[in-house]
Amino acid sequence: MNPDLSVRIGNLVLPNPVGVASGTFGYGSEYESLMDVDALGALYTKAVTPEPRPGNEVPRIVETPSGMLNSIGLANPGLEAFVRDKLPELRRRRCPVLVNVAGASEDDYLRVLERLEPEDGISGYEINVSCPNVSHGGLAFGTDPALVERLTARLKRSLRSARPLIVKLSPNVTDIAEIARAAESGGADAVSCINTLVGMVIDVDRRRPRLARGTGGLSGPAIRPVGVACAFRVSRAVAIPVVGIGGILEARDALEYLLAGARAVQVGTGNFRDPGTAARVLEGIRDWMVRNGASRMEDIPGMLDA
Amino acid sequence: MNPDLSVRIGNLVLPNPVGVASGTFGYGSEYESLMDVDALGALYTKAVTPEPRPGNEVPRIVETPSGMLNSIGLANPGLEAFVRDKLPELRRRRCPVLVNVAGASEDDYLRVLERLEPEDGISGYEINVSCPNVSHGGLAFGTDPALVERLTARLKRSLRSARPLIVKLSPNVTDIAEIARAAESGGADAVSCINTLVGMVIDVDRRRPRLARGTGGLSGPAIRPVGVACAFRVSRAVAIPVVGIGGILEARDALEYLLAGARAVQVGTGNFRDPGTAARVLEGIRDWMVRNGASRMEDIPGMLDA
Amino acid sequence: MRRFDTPVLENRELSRDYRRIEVEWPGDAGTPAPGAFLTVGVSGTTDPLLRRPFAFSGYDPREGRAAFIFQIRGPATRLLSERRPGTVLDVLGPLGSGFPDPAPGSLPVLVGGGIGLGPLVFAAREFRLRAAAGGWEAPVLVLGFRTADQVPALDLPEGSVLCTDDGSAGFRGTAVEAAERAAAGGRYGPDAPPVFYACGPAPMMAALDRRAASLGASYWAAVEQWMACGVGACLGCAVRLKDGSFARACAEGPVFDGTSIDWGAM
Amino acid sequence: MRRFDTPVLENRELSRDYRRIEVEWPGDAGTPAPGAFLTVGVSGTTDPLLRRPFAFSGYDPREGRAAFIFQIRGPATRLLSERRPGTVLDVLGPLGSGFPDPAPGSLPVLVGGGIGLGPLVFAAREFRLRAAAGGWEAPVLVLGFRTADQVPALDLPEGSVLCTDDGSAGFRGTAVEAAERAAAGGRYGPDAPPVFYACGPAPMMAALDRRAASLGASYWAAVEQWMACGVGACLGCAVRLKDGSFARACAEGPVFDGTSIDWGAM
Ligand SMILES: Cc1cc2nc3c(=O)[nH]c(=O)nc-3n(C[C@H](O)[C@H](O)[C@H](O)COP(=O)(O)OP(=O)(O)OC[C@H]3O[C@@H](n4cnc5c(N)ncnc54)[C@H](O)[C@@H]3O)c2cc1C
Ligand SMILES: Cc1cc2nc3c(=O)[nH]c(=O)nc-3n(C[C@H](O)[C@H](O)[C@H](O)COP(=O)(O)OP(=O)(O)OC[C@H]3O[C@@H](n4cnc5c(N)ncnc54)[C@H](O)[C@@H]3O)c2cc1C
Ligand SMILES: Cc1cc2nc3c(=O)[nH]c(=O)nc-3n(C[C@H](O)[C@H](O)[C@H](O)COP(=O)(O)O)c2cc1C
Ligand SMILES: Cc1cc2nc3c(=O)[nH]c(=O)nc-3n(C[C@H](O)[C@H](O)[C@H](O)COP(=O)(O)O)c2cc1C
Ligand code: FES
Ligand code: FES
Repeated sequence: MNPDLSVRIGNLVLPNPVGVASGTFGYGSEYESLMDVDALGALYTKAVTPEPRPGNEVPRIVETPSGMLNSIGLANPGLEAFVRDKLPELRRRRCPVLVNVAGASEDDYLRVLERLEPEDGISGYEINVSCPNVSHGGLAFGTDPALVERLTARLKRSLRSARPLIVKLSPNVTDIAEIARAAESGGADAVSCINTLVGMVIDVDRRRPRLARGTGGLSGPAIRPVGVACAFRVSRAVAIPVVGIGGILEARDALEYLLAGARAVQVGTGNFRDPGTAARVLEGIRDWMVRNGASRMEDIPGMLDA
Repeated sequence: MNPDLSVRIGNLVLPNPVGVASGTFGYGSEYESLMDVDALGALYTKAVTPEPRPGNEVPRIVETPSGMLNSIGLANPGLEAFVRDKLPELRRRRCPVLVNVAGASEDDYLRVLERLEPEDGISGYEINVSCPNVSHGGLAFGTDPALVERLTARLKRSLRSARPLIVKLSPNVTDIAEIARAAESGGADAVSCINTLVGMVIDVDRRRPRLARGTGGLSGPAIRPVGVACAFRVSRAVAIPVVGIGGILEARDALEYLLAGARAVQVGTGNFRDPGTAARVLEGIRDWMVRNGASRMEDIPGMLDA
Repeated sequence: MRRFDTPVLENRELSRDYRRIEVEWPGDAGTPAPGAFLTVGVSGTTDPLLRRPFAFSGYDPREGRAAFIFQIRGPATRLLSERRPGTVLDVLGPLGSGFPDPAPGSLPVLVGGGIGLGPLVFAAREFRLRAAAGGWEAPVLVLGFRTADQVPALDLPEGSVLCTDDGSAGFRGTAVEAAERAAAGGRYGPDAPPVFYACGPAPMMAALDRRAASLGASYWAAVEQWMACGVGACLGCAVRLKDGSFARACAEGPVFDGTSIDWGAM
Repeated sequence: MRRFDTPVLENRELSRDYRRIEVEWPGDAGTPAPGAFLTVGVSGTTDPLLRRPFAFSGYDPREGRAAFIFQIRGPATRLLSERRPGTVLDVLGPLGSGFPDPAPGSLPVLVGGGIGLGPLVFAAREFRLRAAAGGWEAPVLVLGFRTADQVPALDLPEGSVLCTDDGSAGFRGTAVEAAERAAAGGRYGPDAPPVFYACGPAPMMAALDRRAASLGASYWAAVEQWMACGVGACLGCAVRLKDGSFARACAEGPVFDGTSIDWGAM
């Protein structure tokens, strides 16, 4: 039996459930010589904002127990440079490319989407309302259900895009299921979770935070139990697909998300440890499906005995 | 120079800043033969509820990357058995004993405090409004600022106790600073943070959650960056002392909390790894203070260059 | 009960699946008993985080040596398998209750499966040594394995019974079947009733529970439950008893009167 | 650039503080250059989590061997120090830009401090070998240490200068002072202007920056910055340039025109 690994999100069919997470894979070419980028289930780009952003002061990263903090700060060349310099190579990819979009206002998000909509080579959008590393927008949007619903509805309505719109959720909230329902009511085609948790590390010798910006976003295996719990709750709260993210290094980690209810996953920090992670995870999911008699991705969530 | 390690919380003076966290140290006697319990800065008991609670089904614990999940479920012998069977031995302790209190309603908390107030041998109360492992009360209280303020105010007003009342905060909220301010407005003498993060682990071979209850509370070094960020934010939001908790294994971990603004700390999961953790952490804090020219605990927060 | 760093004296492969570590055990650290356990800090980094429990498989008070037998199952046991003699191990113990002595006149039948073999090898040696003094029969040790290549290279007491699921070594069948036969083969009867001592995987324990019940035999079970503290403080290692209450595997156990345990809840 | 598992050939203590690991380096994995680096996966568990970057300290294409020199600083380097020859190391590289060749006629002065010594030992050997062909002067290698017991047991090229802060070995003073003296001692002048190559701790780099500016000399700096991916994808390793923009240490660097870097922001 050869399981069907494809996953449908809105009108889009992903060839397989294992994508790479925004901000951890650049625009794909960085990993070109290390793995088969075209074989990915999906490539989520670094966040694109209307204007170029240099990013935060350095240091921007610090390792933590089984995790890391980053405060990159949505560094990106901006919308126009993205279209000019990055999109041509992304367009040549044979894997679905989803553009992660960020902004400081509703208009910002809309501006990015409107500019990208006529461009080829983009399979979908992931709306980042959950970045903890910027002062305006980002996380602020993601913690208020009314704002999430309004933003999602506005983007869907104005754009009338055939491309799916995925809203990326923050774990830094009291009730992530409520935010997910807001995204769904607004018309989101899927939600992805989780973005990073707010964290801080202090250098006790130098008596200052390790990150120039003080706090950063915690990712990696340390947060996997939090991500799985979020995916579990969110997938019971909404009918749209859930994309599970957080601390995936191995196939069994991804399967935790899939059994919890996610339809697909993204590998983030895992890419840093081993660029072959996504491929290895996919292989392991396939093996598990064969062993456990799952023929399609949609079978997996129902196999949890909870 | 011999630094002054004492810490004042309300009317209470703790001999040193390193306590052991509720639920990780039983009632003290369990660790008797392994370390000097009387030398602790504070001993926070397992939660006491009005009625006996058997706790959740098993398994109740599972290890995660640099952390663990527990779903003990506030297992405890109940208020009367606590007073009868546990308090006598706690009364003989030479370290401050703070009773961690939980309940399913405001009345529950009040009932426990009223019963304990006339009893000797108790130095203070820690109000657990943040336990993720029970269906009623616990976390529900801890996520709503209005409820936290009302509960705190009611307990302070009804009791008029000379003993300090510490409100223990949950990290599973959008804005922990807001909850801390609510506790302060209600009259809390201090806040402690953090309790565990909601998490889940799935056994992908057996296709069921590792914990009988599904989700549990994540503790250990994995959550330390989250705890430090919370202590940092909370200590800037309130004027009352903050007690830092989460993932402390070494003196440098505790110093992260103290530099972030906490006045004292609690060691939880660290006790499981090494029963000597609290003593080792205290020694290291003392050394650091000497090396860095801090003569009192209150000096430390101001030494952060942030 | 003490926590201490102690030299590893031996770390030996016993079979494809099992290894044995022997450490120096100072006399003032308390006396390891069959059924009791120690916990080991396995890593200098934060993953694995928690100490790991292992039952004693032997103790030599004169030489000051204690041992445990373990199976490589995950990260902690993999790290342990790489520990070289001469390095030190972070040890905490002895912890938990040991197996009670057999009643005078009884025939102790010791049944071990999987990682349960260590404590029963230990108990067999002890009960044998003290049989005359205690007035019980010489114990019978029954160990069950899946296949021959699992069978550990250990000096087992005379009269021990090995069995494998596939018959590739010893008796073909389960340890519980073999144990029942051994009990029947003994002077089974009113003057030498069998008493079982058991430690092994859940299906083995459930089978034994049924057999013991139908024989009306008593049995002592060393249970395994996930542990965090190992000293009774965290309430993580709860075991459901038939009366509905919970007991702590690390403090009231790990050895329990097997008939008191609600095996269905394990 | 490739990720591969490769045997450790040697893991040797060079001094109290430094060790050298040599691994098999297959010809088809790309050519390690002085200034370039590799990243190493150090642990089978999740702590330490990230790969660790180390600059090449040597490469022998005929023997198929590459090496790096490291200092034990924290958990990852401690684990590395315990890796035995014969075990395999998870390696990714070569990464980043190497040092550019010195201009014809120039005098390369190579200044290394702390963990910066590896790439400069490598560069000294390379520049020396190719000096005649390239038309530059024979390089001078200057290495700075705190004390004599830090000085690594390495075959350094003839004419190398050692210095220690306390004068317990070699020249007493900083590597930058010694480097300036070495540059002046060369045929310093219009026909052999010095060009510095440097890698070391922030105070050393800041001192060199000031000295190079006052001499009007150019210099190449290999910077260190916290890295997550090492391949240009995460933007974690940003280095602030004087023009206000950021460059990635792992992709545009780690070697930069030293005068372009905003050392105050490092
Ligand atoms: C009182 C007691 C005595 C023990 N004695 C021995 C012994 O003598 N020899 C021996 O080899 N092992 C013994 N164990 C089990 C041993 O502690 C585990 O095998 C070990 O902790 C596994 O660690 P790991 O990191 O290698 O694997 P992990 O990745 O932690 O676990 C691997 C798998 O083993 C199982 N497992 C691990 N720990 C437990 C547990 N506490 N309860 C139930 N299942 C578990 C789980 O299915 C898990 O998936 C004992 C356990 C207890 C509680
Ligand atoms: C391009 C590059 C080349 C390097 N080459 C070498 C080399 O040839 N030899 C060598 O010994 N080391 C080199 N390093 C540094 C080396 O990567 C670190 O020493 C190592 O990662 C420390 O890991 P650890 O877990 O042992 O210690 P950690 O606990 O991770 O770090 C210990 C301390 O070292 C410092 N540190 C660690 N990593 C960095 C970093 N990336 N930037 C700044 N400070 C850091 C911090 O102060 C930290 O507290 C290089 C780093 C980079 C970025
Ligand atoms: C260095 C870094 C940069 C990131 N940048 C972005 C980003 O631009 N947009 C976004 O939505 N998420 C970003 N993230 C979050 C990840 O996409 C992912 O949600 C998170 O890291 C959790 O997954 P992981 O544990 O597998 O890394 C970033 C994460 C890291 C580590
Ligand atoms: C096994 C276990 C039981 C706990 N029980 C309680 C409890 O009864 N009441 C409470 O307020 N917190 C309880 N906690 C939370 C701890 O007190 C502490 O806030 C948390 O574990 C974070 O600290 P740590 O990372 O040092 O463990 C428990 C934690 C663990 C691990
Ligand atoms: S393991 Fe903590 S109570 Fe038994
Ligand atoms: S380390 Fe990721 S971009 Fe340089």
